[in-house]
Amino acid sequence: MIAKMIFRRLLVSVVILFAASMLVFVATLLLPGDPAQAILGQQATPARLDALREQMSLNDPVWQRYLNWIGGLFVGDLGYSAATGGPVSELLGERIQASLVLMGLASLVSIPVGIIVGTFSALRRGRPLDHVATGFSLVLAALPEFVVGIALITLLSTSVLKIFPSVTMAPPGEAVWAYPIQLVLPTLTLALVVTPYIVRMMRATMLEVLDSGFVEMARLKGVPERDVILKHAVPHALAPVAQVIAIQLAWMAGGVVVIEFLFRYPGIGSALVDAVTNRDVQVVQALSILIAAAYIVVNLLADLVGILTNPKLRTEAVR
Amino acid sequence: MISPEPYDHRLQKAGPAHSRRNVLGGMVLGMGILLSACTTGAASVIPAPAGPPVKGGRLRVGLAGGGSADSLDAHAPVSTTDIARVVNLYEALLYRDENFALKPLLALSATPDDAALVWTVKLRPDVRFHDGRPMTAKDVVATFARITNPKDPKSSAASLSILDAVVPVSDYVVEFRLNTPTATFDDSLGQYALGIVPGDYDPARPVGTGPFKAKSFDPGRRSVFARNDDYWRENEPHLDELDILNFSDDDALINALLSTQVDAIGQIPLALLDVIGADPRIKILNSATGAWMPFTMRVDQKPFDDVRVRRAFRLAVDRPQMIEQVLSGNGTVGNDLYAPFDPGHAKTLPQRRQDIPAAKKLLSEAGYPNGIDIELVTAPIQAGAVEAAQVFAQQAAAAGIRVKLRRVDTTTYFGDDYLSWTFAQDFWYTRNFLPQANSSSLPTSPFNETHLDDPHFAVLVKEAATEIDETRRSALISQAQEILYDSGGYIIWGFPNQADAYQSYVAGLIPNKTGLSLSGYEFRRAWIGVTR
Amino acid sequence: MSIAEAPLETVGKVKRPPRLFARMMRQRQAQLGLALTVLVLAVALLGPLLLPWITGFTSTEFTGRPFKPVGMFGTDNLGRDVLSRFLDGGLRLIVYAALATLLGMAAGVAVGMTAAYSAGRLDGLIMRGNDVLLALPQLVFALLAITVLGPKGWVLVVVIGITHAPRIARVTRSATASVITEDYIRASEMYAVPKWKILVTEVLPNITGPLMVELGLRMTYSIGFVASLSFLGLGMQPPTADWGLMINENRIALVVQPWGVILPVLAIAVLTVGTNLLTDSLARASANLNAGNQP
Amino acid sequence: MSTTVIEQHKTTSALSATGLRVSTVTGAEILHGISFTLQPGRILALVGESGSGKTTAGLACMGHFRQGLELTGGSVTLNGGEQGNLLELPEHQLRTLRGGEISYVPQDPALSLNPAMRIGEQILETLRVHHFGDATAERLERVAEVLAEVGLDNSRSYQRRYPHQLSGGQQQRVGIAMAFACRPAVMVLDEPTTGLDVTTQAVVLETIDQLAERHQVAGLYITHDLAVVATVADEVAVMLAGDIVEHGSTDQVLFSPSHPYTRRLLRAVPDLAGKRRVGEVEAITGEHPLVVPGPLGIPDTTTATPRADDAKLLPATVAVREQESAPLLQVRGLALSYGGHKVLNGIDFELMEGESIMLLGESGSGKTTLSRCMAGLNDNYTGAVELSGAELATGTRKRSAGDRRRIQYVFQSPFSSLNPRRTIAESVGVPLQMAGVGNRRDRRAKVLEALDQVRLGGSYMDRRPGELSGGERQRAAIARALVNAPSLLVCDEITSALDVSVQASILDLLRTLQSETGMSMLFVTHNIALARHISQRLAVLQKGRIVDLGTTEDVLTNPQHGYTQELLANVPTF
Repeated sequence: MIAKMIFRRLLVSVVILFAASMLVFVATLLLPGDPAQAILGQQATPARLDALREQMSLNDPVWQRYLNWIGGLFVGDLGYSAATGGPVSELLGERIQASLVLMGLASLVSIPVGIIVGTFSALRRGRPLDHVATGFSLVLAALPEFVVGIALITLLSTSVLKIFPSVTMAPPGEAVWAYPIQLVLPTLTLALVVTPYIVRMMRATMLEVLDSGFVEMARLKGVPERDVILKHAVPHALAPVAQVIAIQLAWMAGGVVVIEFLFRYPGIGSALVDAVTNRDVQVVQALSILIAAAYIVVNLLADLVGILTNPKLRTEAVR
Repeated sequence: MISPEPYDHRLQKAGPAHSRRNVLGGMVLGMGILLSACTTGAASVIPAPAGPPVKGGRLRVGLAGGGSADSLDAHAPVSTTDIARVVNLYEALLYRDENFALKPLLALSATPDDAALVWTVKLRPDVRFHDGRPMTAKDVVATFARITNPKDPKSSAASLSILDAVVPVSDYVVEFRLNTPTATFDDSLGQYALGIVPGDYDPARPVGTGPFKAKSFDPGRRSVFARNDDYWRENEPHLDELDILNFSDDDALINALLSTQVDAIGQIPLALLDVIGADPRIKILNSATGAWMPFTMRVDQKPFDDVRVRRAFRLAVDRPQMIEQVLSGNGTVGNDLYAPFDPGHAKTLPQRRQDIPAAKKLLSEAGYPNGIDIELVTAPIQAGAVEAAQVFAQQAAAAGIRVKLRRVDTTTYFGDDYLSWTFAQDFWYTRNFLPQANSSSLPTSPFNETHLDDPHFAVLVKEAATEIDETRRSALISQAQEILYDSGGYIIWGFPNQADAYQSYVAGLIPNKTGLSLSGYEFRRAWIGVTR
Repeated sequence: MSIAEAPLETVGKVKRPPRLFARMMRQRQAQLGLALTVLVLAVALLGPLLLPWITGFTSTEFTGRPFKPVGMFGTDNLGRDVLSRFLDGGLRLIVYAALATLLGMAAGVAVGMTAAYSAGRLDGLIMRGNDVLLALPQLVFALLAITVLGPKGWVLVVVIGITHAPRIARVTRSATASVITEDYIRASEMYAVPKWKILVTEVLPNITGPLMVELGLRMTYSIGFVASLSFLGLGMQPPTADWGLMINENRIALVVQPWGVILPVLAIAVLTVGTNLLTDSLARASANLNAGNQP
Repeated sequence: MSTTVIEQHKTTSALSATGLRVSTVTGAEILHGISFTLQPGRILALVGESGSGKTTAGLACMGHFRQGLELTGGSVTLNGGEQGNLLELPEHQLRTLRGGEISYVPQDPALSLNPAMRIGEQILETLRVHHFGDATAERLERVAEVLAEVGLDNSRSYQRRYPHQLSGGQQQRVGIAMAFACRPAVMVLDEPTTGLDVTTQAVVLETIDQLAERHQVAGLYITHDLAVVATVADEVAVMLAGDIVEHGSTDQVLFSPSHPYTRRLLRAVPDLAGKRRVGEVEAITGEHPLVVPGPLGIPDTTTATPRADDAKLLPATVAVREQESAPLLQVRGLALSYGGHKVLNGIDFELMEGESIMLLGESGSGKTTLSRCMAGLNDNYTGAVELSGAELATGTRKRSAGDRRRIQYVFQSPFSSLNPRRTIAESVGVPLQMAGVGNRRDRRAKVLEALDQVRLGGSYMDRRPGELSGGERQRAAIARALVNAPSLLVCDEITSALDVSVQASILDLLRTLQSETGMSMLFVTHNIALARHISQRLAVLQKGRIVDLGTTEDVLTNPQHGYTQELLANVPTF
């Protein structure tokens, strides 16, 4: 029963991923400009252009190119970048790592902070702490990410305090995270953008759980408040919050674009902006499908966690 | 005739490629340091080094651009970082000095015969390659054979189409035999992409005669060069080591300089010149150049097929204001003529000024009494290009020219429609008149963006090209320029300065008119004044 | 079975409940949100009209060299008056955001209601299609679309509208799904009321609460989105005065001449916060919270 | 006399509440100072309709107030008051009392048991927080013991179950076990049997009774069901809008009530024997003949849709119709299953014109599904539903407008069946509009007529459901069914969401309407006590089959099927 459910869910994810890959492929196909021309430059002779087109299989029918591309994805072959001439996988390897580091750090900050603040806010419902927390999260949730970023730069980097660098740089051959101080502002921005959603969701579900019959029952049983919160309330609030966290993680995969652009952070976001302006079709395709896949996988994981942690579904067979 | 920067943007692979941030270690302070430094006053001012150059030290140069396609190939430099590396590893027969004067480099002299069909070049006898072998005529022949190899022509091959054969006369004399009489062939030889390399040259083993030897190279990131102890010039280079670092953009570049992660950076935004220069630790190298950023009107298409419309557009421009707004005052006003450093430059032609009534009148005569609507295609092809388009749009409005800006990205700009936009922009580095005219103003030109086809102009250019006598040649050039002044398709409103910045302990960098950054990348002259 | 034991229920039941907006505007938070929103809207709407009286410059005139402290807030990257550009730069942003939101709402509500009401296979198909669209992040989608079609006004509106639609459809679907199990929908079915009429007259009026909240939320996001695209250089094009574009153009001089960035950033911040406060109040009002819990 | 009872037992009281006052934080008072006393081994029933404040009073005994409520006065003392006022104790002291000295059994065990915790663990937790015993082993022993006490399997594997793996009755017994685990002195039981079917309810009530007696626990039993009160309570306190209006021994209150509200309440309670007269109108029972529409009660439908079958209603007499006419509705072999699960398994019955039949079934019996099949809301059944001899199409949309008009259906919950955004007139007018009746003004006139029929009147025309009480809404819903003058009215549990007094008035209305219009009625319910008040015949539905069918009298006095017998044995009566 539960295996069947998970299988169904997996199947749906695969179908969606395929549909998304088609969408990405078609969209990138429509990008103006000729990739062969882009690689060879303006002075390329027609003969060389033709040879390269042949080599890049640009003369093949569209469906065949799609199949080739999809086939390549499975073996980790993402094609060749028009801008550098090198393999896309090589080009993106470091970028992906850098973005993952940024997103990982932001998650490490925002998830615990979001859960703790949201929980306390719910427990202190209507009190000053709650008002401050909800007020802040309401304001932050409204702000576009670049507004948050620029505000942080002005406050902490350029105009008021001059503590953190506003631009990310790493010496050749060294990774961005070798200079942790550079990561502070991008991480903080990303965390500030993501946290309010977690706070709000945590607060809302906690309020709901705190009003639920079994929490009231726990209190009426004489369970100490700490245990009521930690053993009875929080575990129930976590499942819906996990969904929101998943959505936020997935959002990060695409939403880091603006933040990376702002801080010149060498991740997939800035790579995507570059690739789109450079008509680097293979890179755009690779990144789009990568981000889409991340979104689908994260959502799948959240759903699986939901299925597996639900005792109702887990013990279905027993009944 | 030497063109230091041949069509470089056109060769670039679609735009500025993915480049990594390449800075040496240390904390990035951000631009905030800039303001704090301003307020700390003179206490932290380091006096500029004086006296004779000091030997030793390492210079770290930051440049924006480049990417993983960077190479050390002597004959295929594409990005700014490629050029900076090539200039320091290799040397051509002649070169353009800081005043845009053509000077011998590996040659002692270059002289044409009377018909300007055979050029004889005498080579410097005391030059050795990095691997210790002497540089001889054989190597020159091999070099040009490599460049013009029909199977794999290098970037300068186009300008060498007039070259029939390179013949060694003796160990240190070479003859260049041409198929067309060319009085300015020496200009062609003075390109940095014509560095002389040994016959067995392989870019993977970048051996040249330059002041520095390649030590390590990481494309798109960084290169480390060491001093060439056998360099033929006395007492040069001063530095032990030269690091060239790629940066992806101006912000990172400026931050790296301010946090002393690099010692010098090439090309800073002109609008920030004052602010950066106000930092007592930083010096600015502000060089006037002959580079130009024209608006291009297609003379064979409506509405610009009517010369009155072209004149009206030229009269609508407030050139000094252009320099003020676009270049923050760092530039020279243009007179719709390129090649300002050419000996034949028509200096006597009156400077064109904004004249709105005249422009309106011309438009009215041309059949546009109620003004004219025009689309201007712009793209961030060079710093200031989109800005110039915006300023033009604002200025031209007064003359009843309603400009609709169409901003496209660089890839689209240089895409299929490049050279066929009706009204657009472009950017060219400093060149003398004849190579420039050959590139962009003749029906046979590869980049005739204005679609100019003036028989009289073509005849004058051809005559000048074969005229060995410099005075007569200059006269012919002036005549040709007058045609451009009267009826050409370019609006050349000015020549932007090239601004670089460096730490005040760096010495030996001087302004350079070629348009290349940081003394034309001639780091052989640079030295470090204070030990860090 | 007794219906909810809560004593308050019966007290409020017989009285006519106050309308949604009245309940919303009773909250102090909503009043603050309205004030902020109106403030920015006033700047955006009246700014262009009052420009000649306030600064004496148009938004494209030059008043000095770039990034110089000329005038109240200095000059921008081309030496234009920052205040003039600021006053002239809000309207388009707001109009585009509003149009995109409305488009997204129309499409999303139609799709979501259809999916929920049709149920079964069609529902599954629509929602899986929705998932596919959702899998492409909004910004990636926008990047692709704008590069293909060019940064034109209608492209922005359509792209943002389309990227909102699947999200709105989800909300609409779940709101509809909770309504269509109500017996009054069954009653309409029983009387063979045409399906479209059931959707329009029975379902739609009962999901206006969540839809209004969604509208507010999407409006907030649209403003941020249009501004973000301009900030990335993909939205409004020069020489248009636009807040997002201003930030992009003047960012490089943040240290020297911060006003060119700070003014538009502030305006966008105040506007989005204002709309979000309104939306949140609306959500509270529509969730029919206990009157006692509200300040 | 109620006060004397309190005085008598003051010294031995397990819990005594005095002058309890509770308000909402905005200031509306919910409890107006109520007092009562609980004695060991005795159960006090706190009876009231929804909104009377009985749950608030029960929770106040434990020092607990729900969100938005606060105590404004009064005291609660335990065991004669040696610990002082419980309501003034600090939180940690109060906590040791809760679940230990005084425990709580909630209304809905499905909501009150933590769904993610095993039931054994939940009971163990109570023992642990109250330091029951010295070691885990001892506590585990107690868990097993208390599970046995409430009549549940006490094996380890059973203890490892999650709440959702138990039936509703088992869940409630786990709740009781949890409340009993620490051997409390006082137990507050908040409607512990609401939502359980009668057989389970009987078992749970017996468990409570036994435990209270055996362990000398004082019980506060909160309920709205007077029949249950008769079974379980020693004393009764009747609450009305935050006040105790009557207090006395169970016999006293139930059989010689002094307060008019108690009397009204008692009169509204349906009884199985049918001795009480619920409401103002005489009950429909087996002794009554089928309703014949008299000259005054002729429904005026002829102007709108003159149909042949309408005419048939007019000239008949009782005798003639009983013998000659074909049944109005005939159901043959009706079956329906959802994915292998048979909800309805071959239903056959018929309904005569003017007849009222009760369809009795507990939850899950398929009674709602069956009634929806009649109304065409479920279209995936097999078998046949015939109206006046003609087989009906399965779904409403496939039925003719006339067929749709003739069978009308009233939904269970009046809170769900009316669109909150439309006025009563709009909602009631929908059937007319869809039948294509007249113009707007005609329809409004007919709507007004229908509203008059259900005793609402014109002033309700332009109100919205939110401004109506539950009973009023149900009347409006009935008006919608009546507006087209149906031949058959299907009422699906239409009184189950209403308080007993409202239920009585609705039953009243239905009887009146039936005799006025002569329509037939299918009254679907789970409450067997209503049988003698509304139906001539009774059909008992169990697991998708009709197990007993006959005149109400026959079935009640001489049930054929074991299931019916069991039901009758367990239904609480007084």
